[in-house]
Amino acid sequence: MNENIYIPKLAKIIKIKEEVSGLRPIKTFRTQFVEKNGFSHQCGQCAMLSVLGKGESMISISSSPLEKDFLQFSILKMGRVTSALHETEVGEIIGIRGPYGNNFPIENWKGKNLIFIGGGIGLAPIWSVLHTALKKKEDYGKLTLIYGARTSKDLVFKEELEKLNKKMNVHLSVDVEEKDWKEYVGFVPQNVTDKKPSPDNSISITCGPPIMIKFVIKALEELGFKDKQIYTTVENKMKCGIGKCGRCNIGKHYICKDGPVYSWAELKTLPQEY
Amino acid sequence: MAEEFEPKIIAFLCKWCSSAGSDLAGVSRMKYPPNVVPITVMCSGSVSPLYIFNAFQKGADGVLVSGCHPGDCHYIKGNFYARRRIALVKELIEYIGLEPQRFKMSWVSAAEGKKYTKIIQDFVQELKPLGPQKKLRREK
Amino acid sequence: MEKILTKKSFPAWVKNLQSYTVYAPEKQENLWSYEVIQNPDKINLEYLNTVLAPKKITYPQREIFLQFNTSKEGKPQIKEVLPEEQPAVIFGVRPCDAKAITLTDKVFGEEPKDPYYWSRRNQTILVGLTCNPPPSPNCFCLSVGGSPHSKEGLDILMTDMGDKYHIDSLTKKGEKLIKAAENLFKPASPKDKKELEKIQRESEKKIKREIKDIKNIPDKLKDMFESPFWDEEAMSCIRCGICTYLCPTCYCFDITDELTSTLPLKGKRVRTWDTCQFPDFTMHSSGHNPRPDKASRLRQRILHKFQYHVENYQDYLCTGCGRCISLCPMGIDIIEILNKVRDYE
Amino acid sequence: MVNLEEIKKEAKNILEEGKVKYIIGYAKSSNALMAAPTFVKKPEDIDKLIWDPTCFQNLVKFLLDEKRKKAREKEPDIRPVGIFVKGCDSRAINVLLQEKFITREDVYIIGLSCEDLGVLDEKKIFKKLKGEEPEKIEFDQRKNIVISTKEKTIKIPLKEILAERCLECTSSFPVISDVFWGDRNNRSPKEPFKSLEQIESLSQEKKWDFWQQQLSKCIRCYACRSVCPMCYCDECVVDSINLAITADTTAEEKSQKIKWIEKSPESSENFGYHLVRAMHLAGRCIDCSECERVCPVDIPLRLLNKKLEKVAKELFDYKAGLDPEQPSLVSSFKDEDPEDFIR
Repeated sequence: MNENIYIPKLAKIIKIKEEVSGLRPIKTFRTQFVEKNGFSHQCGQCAMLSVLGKGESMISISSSPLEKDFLQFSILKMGRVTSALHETEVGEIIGIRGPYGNNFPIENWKGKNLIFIGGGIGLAPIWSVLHTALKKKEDYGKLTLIYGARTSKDLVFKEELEKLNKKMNVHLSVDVEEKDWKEYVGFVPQNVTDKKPSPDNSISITCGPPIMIKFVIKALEELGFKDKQIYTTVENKMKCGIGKCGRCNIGKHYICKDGPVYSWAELKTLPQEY
Repeated sequence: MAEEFEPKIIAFLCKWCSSAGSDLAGVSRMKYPPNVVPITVMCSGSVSPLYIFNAFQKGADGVLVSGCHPGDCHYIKGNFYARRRIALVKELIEYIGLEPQRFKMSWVSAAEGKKYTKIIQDFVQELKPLGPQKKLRREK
Repeated sequence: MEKILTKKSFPAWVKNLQSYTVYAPEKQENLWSYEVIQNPDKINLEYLNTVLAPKKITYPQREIFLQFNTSKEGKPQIKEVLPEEQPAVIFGVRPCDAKAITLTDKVFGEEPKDPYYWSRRNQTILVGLTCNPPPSPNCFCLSVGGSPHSKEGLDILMTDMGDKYHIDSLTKKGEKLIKAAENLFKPASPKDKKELEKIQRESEKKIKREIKDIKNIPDKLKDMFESPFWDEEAMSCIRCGICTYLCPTCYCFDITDELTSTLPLKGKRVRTWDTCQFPDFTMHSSGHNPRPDKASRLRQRILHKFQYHVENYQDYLCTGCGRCISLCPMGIDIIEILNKVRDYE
Repeated sequence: MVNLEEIKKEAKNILEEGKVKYIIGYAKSSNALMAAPTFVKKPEDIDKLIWDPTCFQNLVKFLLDEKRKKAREKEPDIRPVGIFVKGCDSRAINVLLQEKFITREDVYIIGLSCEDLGVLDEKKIFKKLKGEEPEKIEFDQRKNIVISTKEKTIKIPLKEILAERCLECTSSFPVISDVFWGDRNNRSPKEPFKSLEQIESLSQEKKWDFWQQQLSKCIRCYACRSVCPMCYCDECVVDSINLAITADTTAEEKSQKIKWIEKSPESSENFGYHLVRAMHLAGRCIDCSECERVCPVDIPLRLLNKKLEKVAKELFDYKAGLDPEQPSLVSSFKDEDPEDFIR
């Protein structure tokens, strides 16, 4: 018999790391399936996490598919389910179903320079593809990360970002000036304009709040990036994850199965309703 | 023989009078049936009809709202508002066919531990013959 | 296989279907509704449109997905709850409502398949009835590729021929129903067939309302996404769920957890119908809403039915039953909207 | 007599003078028995306007949209909106004024008296037509309705097919208006709460059976809430998300929102919804009975609200919507309020 797509698989939380505290806290969770019925995923895909009694929430998988031992999710505390997730402790069991959605076409990007552009929690989906590229560094050209958040306290994966500096170009930014901040001050799109990544043989991957994405795309276009060189992710409220419940659509596309990854060339053709 | 039915009562007690009254009943070791789940609220006037309906939905066999005597409200007028609102709830409950005996209101002061025990005793006795409240209860 | 069944023998046929749960339209106070039939003698097939389409049987408004609880050791446990397998027959299905079921079949049949939907659907036999006269003044099935005697999605099509029914068995499921009381049926004669054709032709003429030039509508809509047209049309909408909940083709749903106890944790995850007309349908938990007003929600309803679904499944997500028109409290009329779309410049 | 031509003239004037932003009125719809709301912006469109007993809708509901729209706009047009109101609708305006949801300057009230009539009850007509579909209707002298179906033409005295609420209406003319047509004769129906009697006379168990059967039909389309001019809360107990969320609402606040009533259309949840709604309308419902009219599954919702109207009248001598200055039913009290039910 086919397996029931709506039944989550049980997974144990094996590690929790507090990335950002304060009013908009972010935590990173590592999970392992309790039984050997787990799934493997592709870069950019999502999974439906459930806290029984609270409901389900679609979260992008931030670990690399090459990492076979666990799945990792970085989650901003936002509503009912994510709040419940933030209250869990190591050892607790949650439900996971998936993986959902399409993925970054990294196979087609071999030999190209990759420019990752992220804002806030938007680094989570990037993290998966970034680490995959790092692990197979020989397959790709130059790797660059342009990442920013409101303040330095809101940056996720801080320790890893420091280590990353040795392996690739990392350009960080914060929105407003603060003490001891030596890197760029300003919004992410401005940082993109400032760092002038070259469009030659390059692919850019942008994730973050919709307003940031909009202006980053503008900045990239000004730098000479073609629509097909610009990739981004879209999010919407989701319930089923398989294109049936009818709420996450943009035009004829259901983001949960036809998205969340889009090239700007594609996204442009859809109604601007997200 | 089947076990005797023990009704479950949700009691919304105002913090200043009725809740203190129930405490007094407790510390004075007055005997009253253990059927009550007391919920302390700031004022009988703060009991939304939603709480009452929801208590029935969650399986209460009886609901009691109890506040300070008229004139004694800590917030001056709260129990007067409650009196009006509860009258409306009571009429509505009766109108849709729920047994009116399942819903009560009382004035119990901090000194009236005895009155409180009596109210509960009588309420339990009144509820027993009605059996479990299933009309508004959610399916399990 | 074409047969003839006298009206007098109809109850006897139904009585032979004891192994099935039998549904048929039943008048409750003033409204028609598909209900489980206890007494086959009382089935009345001269009914007007039911308020709810038979989708309420094949795709009920509430479906329990799973039950959960925490074990003594505090471990969560999940138990899948599939609907009980109960073969069912629905009599008096209007061809538009049957067509609608084929549309939801496609959505829930696309991989990955929806197990809850199919465990009901596989067990359901649809016995249709030719609409002569049409059951509602707002019927417009002819405009969306249907007809009052369409066979699509049906296992049997019955046609009222005065004192008898013409019975057209269309599938194996249908054959099985007839075999349950084979001796009641007579083969249809050439004369019967001729009469049937006449009735069917007439039934089409009785459909009064139509969407004009519907073939151009999907393309036309594509260019109207940003149009102020939607603000105008949505002015009188009050954002209730009537048009979508009563629609035989609308299938959108929500999944929520319902608790029966917090300590220990116990509850169930359920699916319920949902509708694009409610503001919280698309609202993110951040408060951002991609469809923030009733204009964008009306646009979604129309575009889903006449553009997006056509692009994804090559068919309109509308079968012309007219319920959304007849029951809209504010008189919003999808035919008028689409005819205005046609003429919109 | 209400003269439609005079109303149109007034409508034209106020639009031309720019006195109102637009006028909410009634126009013909594709259903012969029901008018549809219309929004007239240009003086040349006034001929769409109609006024007859098919004008069911309580247009006051649309003032909520107007208010929300204004709140979103940076430089909103602050001119009033012209609106057609019947007697019951005008009481709705009074309640909104009383609750300070709108101000008097927000509306230009075009008051229309129902005089000795009211609006039709579609269901009563359908019963008379015995399944035939009306194709054309005409009104004959405000006495009869002449309905043409494919088969025949029938004449029905209007009094036989008026909505229940109109038969029990005590003030069939607007109690607040800027311009007014028709008479101001108070009606005094002998039994203003007659429709309640049947249920009130039932035994406890029969009452329950009745309401259980009725409310189990509910499909939670929320048409009753959507059509009600008094249901203007940004946050409703039945919504899955608090619609009053802003960017500043914390995750804590959102996750602590209590789910009082589940989405499932189960008996218990349906009772939860309808009882809360009835309570929330106590002392506010002005008996336009739109909730009952729009209910697709024919739940007699008016009988719930009417009951509390009666209780408010009998216990507290309170009537909704007659005076925008009076305190609301549940935020006021009198020393002599009954308390014989309290121990």
